[in-house]
Amino acid sequence: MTDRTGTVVSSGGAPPLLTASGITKRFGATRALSDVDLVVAAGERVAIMGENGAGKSTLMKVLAGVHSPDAGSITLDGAPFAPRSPDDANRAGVSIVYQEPSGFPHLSVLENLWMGRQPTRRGRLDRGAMRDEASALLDRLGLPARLLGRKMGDLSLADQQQVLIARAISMRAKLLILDEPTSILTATEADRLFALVDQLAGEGTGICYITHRFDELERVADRFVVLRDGRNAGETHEADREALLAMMGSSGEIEVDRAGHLVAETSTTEAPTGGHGGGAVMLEAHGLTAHGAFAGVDLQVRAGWISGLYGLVGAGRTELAMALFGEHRIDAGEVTYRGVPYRPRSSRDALARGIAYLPEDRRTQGLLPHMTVGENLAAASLAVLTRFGVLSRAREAALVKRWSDDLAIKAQGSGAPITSLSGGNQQKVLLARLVATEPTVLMLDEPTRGIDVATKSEIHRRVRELAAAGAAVLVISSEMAEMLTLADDVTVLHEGRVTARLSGEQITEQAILRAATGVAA
Amino acid sequence: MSAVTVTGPSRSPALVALERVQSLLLPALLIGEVIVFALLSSRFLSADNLVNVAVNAADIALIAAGLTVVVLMGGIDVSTGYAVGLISWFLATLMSSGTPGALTLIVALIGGALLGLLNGLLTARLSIPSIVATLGTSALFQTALFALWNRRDVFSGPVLPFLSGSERAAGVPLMLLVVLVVYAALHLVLVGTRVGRSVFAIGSNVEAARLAGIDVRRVRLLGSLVLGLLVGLAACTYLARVGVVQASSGGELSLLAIASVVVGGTSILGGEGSVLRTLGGVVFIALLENGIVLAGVPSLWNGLLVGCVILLAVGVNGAVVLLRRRSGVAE
Amino acid sequence: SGCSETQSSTTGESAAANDGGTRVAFVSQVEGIPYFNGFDAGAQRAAEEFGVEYEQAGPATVDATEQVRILDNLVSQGFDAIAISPLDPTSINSSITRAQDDGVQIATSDADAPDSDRSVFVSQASDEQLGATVMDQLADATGGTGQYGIISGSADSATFNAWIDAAEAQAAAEYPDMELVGGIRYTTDTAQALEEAQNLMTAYPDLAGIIAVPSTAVPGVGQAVTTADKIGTVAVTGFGSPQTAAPFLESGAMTSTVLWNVEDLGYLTVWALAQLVEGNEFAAENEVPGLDEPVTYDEATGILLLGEPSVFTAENYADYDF
Amino acid sequence: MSAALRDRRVVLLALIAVAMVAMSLISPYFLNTGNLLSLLQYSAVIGLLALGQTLVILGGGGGIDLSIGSTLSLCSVVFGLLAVNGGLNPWLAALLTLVVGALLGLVNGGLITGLQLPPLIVTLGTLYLFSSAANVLSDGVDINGFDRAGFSTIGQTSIAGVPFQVLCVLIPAFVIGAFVMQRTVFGRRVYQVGSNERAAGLVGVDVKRIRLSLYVIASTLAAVGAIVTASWLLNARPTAGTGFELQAITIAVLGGTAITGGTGRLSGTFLALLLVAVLNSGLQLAGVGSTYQIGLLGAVLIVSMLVRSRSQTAQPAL
Ligand SMILES: Nc1ncnc2c1ncn2[C@@H]1O[C@H](COP(=O)(O)OP(=O)(O)OP(=O)(O)O)[C@@H](O)[C@H]1O
Ligand SMILES: Nc1ncnc2c1ncn2[C@@H]1O[C@H](COP(=O)(O)OP(=O)(O)OP(=O)(O)O)[C@@H](O)[C@H]1O
Ligand SMILES: [Mg+2]
Ligand SMILES: [Mg+2]
Repeated sequence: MTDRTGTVVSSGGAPPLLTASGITKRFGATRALSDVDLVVAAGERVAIMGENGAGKSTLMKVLAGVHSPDAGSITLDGAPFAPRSPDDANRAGVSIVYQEPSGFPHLSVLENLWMGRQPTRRGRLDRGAMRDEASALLDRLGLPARLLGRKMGDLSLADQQQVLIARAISMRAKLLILDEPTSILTATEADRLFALVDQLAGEGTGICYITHRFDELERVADRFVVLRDGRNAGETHEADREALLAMMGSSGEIEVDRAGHLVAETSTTEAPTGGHGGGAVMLEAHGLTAHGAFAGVDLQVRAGWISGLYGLVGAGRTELAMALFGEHRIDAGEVTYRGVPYRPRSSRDALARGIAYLPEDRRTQGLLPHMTVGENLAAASLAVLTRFGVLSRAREAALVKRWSDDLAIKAQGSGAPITSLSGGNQQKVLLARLVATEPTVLMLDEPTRGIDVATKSEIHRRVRELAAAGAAVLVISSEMAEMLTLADDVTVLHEGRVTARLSGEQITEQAILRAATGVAA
Repeated sequence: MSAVTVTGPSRSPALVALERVQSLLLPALLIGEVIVFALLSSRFLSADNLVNVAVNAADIALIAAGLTVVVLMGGIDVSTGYAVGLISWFLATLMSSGTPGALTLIVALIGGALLGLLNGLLTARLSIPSIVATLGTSALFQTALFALWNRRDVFSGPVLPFLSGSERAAGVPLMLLVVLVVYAALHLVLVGTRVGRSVFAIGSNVEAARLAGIDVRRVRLLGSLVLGLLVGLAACTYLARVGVVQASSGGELSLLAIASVVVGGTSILGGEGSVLRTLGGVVFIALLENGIVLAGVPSLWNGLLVGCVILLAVGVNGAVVLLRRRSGVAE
Repeated sequence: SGCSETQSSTTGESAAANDGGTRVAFVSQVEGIPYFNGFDAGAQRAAEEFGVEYEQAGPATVDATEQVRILDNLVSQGFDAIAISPLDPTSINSSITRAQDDGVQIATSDADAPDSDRSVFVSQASDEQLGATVMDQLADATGGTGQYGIISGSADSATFNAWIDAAEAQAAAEYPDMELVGGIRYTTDTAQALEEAQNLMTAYPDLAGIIAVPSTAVPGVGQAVTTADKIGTVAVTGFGSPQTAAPFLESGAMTSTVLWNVEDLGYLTVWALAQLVEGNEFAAENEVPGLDEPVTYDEATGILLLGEPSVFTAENYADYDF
Repeated sequence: MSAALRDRRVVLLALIAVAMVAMSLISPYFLNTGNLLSLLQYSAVIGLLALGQTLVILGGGGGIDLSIGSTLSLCSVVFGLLAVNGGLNPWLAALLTLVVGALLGLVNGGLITGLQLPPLIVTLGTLYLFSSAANVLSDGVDINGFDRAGFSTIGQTSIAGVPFQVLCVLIPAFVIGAFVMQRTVFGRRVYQVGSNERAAGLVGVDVKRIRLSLYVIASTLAAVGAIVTASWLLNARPTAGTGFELQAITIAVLGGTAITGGTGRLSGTFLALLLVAVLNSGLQLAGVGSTYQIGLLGAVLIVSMLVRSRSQTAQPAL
């Protein structure tokens, strides 16, 4: 492990391709990047690591001209580099595959590959050239040329992702940024990508590679740069998991040595629930299948118990939880609630039964952005606040006060717009929204994604208390540390199938990761 | 799993059938329409009648062509009708004061461009939702026309002979050729140039378009400009056809132009469609309005048929999208 | 209509009006057609002549509700007498009653509301005469035989419907060889009238004539006949003001247009309003200073009749500025 | 709710005050007509439509009802046919008209939520459909000859100087509407759906049903408007609502309703209605023609949007 420094000289000893120093970027109240440095040499493969929300994507978007930094400077090939648009950056030789899919669903694959930079001849698109080069590109990724005529929106997400990768590669950039490119690719597809990355690096292209998958680290990177809470947290040339996890770990509370940690945790706060298998089975799934998402899943959620559901992004965890919540199609299998057959039909049904779900994407699935803190908090509890359809303001105020105090939400009154809160407090409001319905089953999908350390541990504490008070909790997380601290048992999904069911001493990082990457399966 | 398998979700037979219906709907309706009207009236297919229909539909066709560009980017414009009226007033006034036709045509284009840029400024630059902005400018154009008109109908001949229905080559009005040239040019630009493809990209996914380095605002502004120019041209053909400008001239064109675009099958949400489909929509509506008169249907039934066709066209579209979503094809 | 150029004068004068001068007003059917400009011109002339103040207003589009609003508004402005040309014969009635109760004299002019409490209807010419005259004109041009079409305005205009009924009655009585084809075509604007006319000519290639009823349809039909190269083959007549029809009378696309002297109608209306304010009764026959012919009054129906319809042709249209 | 919205209503109030002062300076009759309240008489019908339009837009998802004027026309004709040609008691006819209005809303809402079609296009289609149906049913002519006694109460009487249709229809509609929107579960659900339909779905809201009911409410209000018009003018016309759709949208947006949904209040719409009424009345008194009033409204709309888009961060253009 090297200390954080702005002057790391890369392996080759050549002058660096790219130097970014002192990069700072704020989004309103959130500080996504603070004084971050990054150096990439030509032909070097650098992995950017860090937990969700650490600022990886933001840093890459700064390099790619999407965001302009609030402070800091960048040089590319020794010359100052301040791209004002993605187009600028492209021209200068930086290309990127974004984490979020950014294709054009209505247009053909061919067009998606070339949009914004189509070759022209006398003002007209040179389709022949476009097609020739595109076929060659697809070939490098092992995709058939007939894909070119298909509509992007008709492809699977993995294929869409590969198209976007092909697009980035085709720019023959000096610096190629890949932001979690393999999260939805199969092993074969990923392998082909790695080979391509090697080849490009061999030709002198600098690579920035973001991933959460430890198993591919050695394969893709020469150097590992870790971000934590928007700052440099260190870097290393060794793909040493323990060391990397230690750098990434956002708080001292999380120990890498899970066994010892768990003992400490369970012996104190979780004593009442842990260790004895929990109470009655509240929600149970048998052979649950939704084509294209998950298949043959068995799952139990028990009172007074925290079940973990782990998997890599795209494993189908969200769909599974949504299905139990009545918001995703179920093709086969059974669900029982308190031992009685239950056919989840809608979120309304589920909520009425006491099954609550915290969605993974706060912004698009949780927040009601035009409404106040109070209105957001009470959103799922309206039924108990009304008589003949009329809201009781007094009872609403009481409910809002009770739960915002309970979760220590920091806001300028319950009448403040929800958008005026920090991300962490917004997340607390959403959690309070669920807790206020006094549910018997709580499904939390990425409950602490992208929020600060202090809030994270507060939420963890509160979740344990809820379980201790008798709630059946299901926690979905992509964060290993969160699994290790919170879960009493862990179910691991890989490509929609359960690959491991772990409890007690079986819950080790290795076991989880192996199952999640399909090695154990 | 082999990487070579393209993992597109399978399509249900119902979806495949419906998609075919969707793509064939307009041609089928057109053919059906022609057959029905031809049976009901022997004059329907006469050259004279078809020429009339073409000449009368020229202004709608020109507006709808430009509107398609705006709609493809997810916008809308409800001010085109009064814009035509307003420009026509200037044209008629210039013509009756003896200004040469060529100069007047330039004024028409400049006038149209200015009005288009005004809308573009409000929507693309100042980020006012296009329906609201153009509602506002429509009211302004209407009032401006009224004020200028100032109690005097202005009569005028055609701006240039080739922009009127009377000038013909081999029986085909030159005006029709102008319209076809506009459509062909616009089609080629939309399909075959970078900026044309950007229009589709913006309508399909604005954010991705921005990330792909497309100057979204500029393309939007350009779209409004193109619409404006075509509105200017439409004012010329409108004037040539009607011959007089009155206080509320042109107002009726706005909704008809939108209807033509929609019946043609361009998605109001942007990203999908083409000017050629719009041309189909224009022809369909023009023939419908003509045919029902020839067939002796009372004129009050006009709107009923237009309304039904719009609903049928979007209904089929909607059913396809719905089935697609149900069978899990990513949108 | 309340347009810019009258505006300054009326607002200037309205202050003076509080000093006791007589103020009268007229509510037209719609702003923005030359017809009511002619009315305004005559009315202004009369206002000068008889020492009253005159103002004219009308809705932006053909909208009965808006007319009610404008009438009520004028009443609350303290006008002494107001004339209105109602778009439909009933919707204005309660406003008229209320105004009369408030002591404001209300007349109808140009179009009537027969069941209302209006004091008098200043009629340009009877609907029967107008309809019959236009039919006579058409028959004259076509030799009394052949197919003809009628292009009207909005279907719910009572005045147009009355003229059309009268024209059809005249045809039935006098010209049995004339045949109405295509039904009555309702249109909203000039461009649509043009299309309807073209379509009529296409559907009925032997068409001998067209009657264009509203003044918006007149230029449309004239234009259609011109472009179809049917000047002389298809006779066009209608109820357009002479200036609206001018280019077509000139080119022969229209044989004639039937109306009345709108300026005189405006003139007479102001005179009648002045009489109402003074409290004068109308005689069976009235000499109106400034009008050539005496004006008849029918006590039973309360109709003051300007006279016979006028027929405008290529020879005389230039004498009229409306 | 948000500071910008509070601003909007304050801005409207200020504008109304300025307009009142200006109008009373321009025309000596503006204030001494004695019954400023009767200003609203002409706006009662358009107010009902603007109320419905506000609700539809608030519900988000591109919600808009272009057919609202045609709905009024069709309801007007239905009422006329029932009451005059059918000889029904006008009150019974009114009741049936409300049902027809609701059904027309069901057509719009059903196509929009059921087939997930864009509201702009569906209601453009029904704009043609309904108004043409009104013409066909009535043969294009207006229907009159209503039983004057009793039924004309709605449109023709006033209580303490306030027209009945304002005091007993318009104001109650807004008061009830505001109560529903601010104090009931339904109202809260509408805001939730308009603010973020995905999030609303996940807190147990039946998004489609809420939106469907908004279209039904808007159309039913248009039917009320048709009845008020019929009682007031004692005739029923197939063109009774022509052109009202754009006015209703203008007033709703002017009142601070974001066209993208989720933001806006009925009190804002009411103030916008008031402003438009004051402007129209004042300008009419000053002898400014109706067409100029339309233009002024357009200008006010654009300027108010400019102020808005400045105060808000990058609102997406549609
Ligand atoms: N456009 C934006 N507006 C506001 N906040 C943002 C924006 N983009 C990122 N953020 C915030 O900045 C922080 C860093 O986000 P970023 O996406 O860079 O994290 P990340 O390390 O890429 O996480 P992940 O592993 O989940 O992709 C987060 O708190 C995020 O919420
Ligand atoms: N059919 C689909 N259309 C669009 N996006 C999809 C689809 N299926 C999955 N996704 C997106 O892909 C990502 C991963 O899918 P999924 O929700 O199945 O996995 P997951 O195990 O819940 O992973 P995570 O919760 O970490 O995203 C999610 O962000 C989801 O929104
Ligand atoms: Mg990221
Ligand atoms: Mg997920």
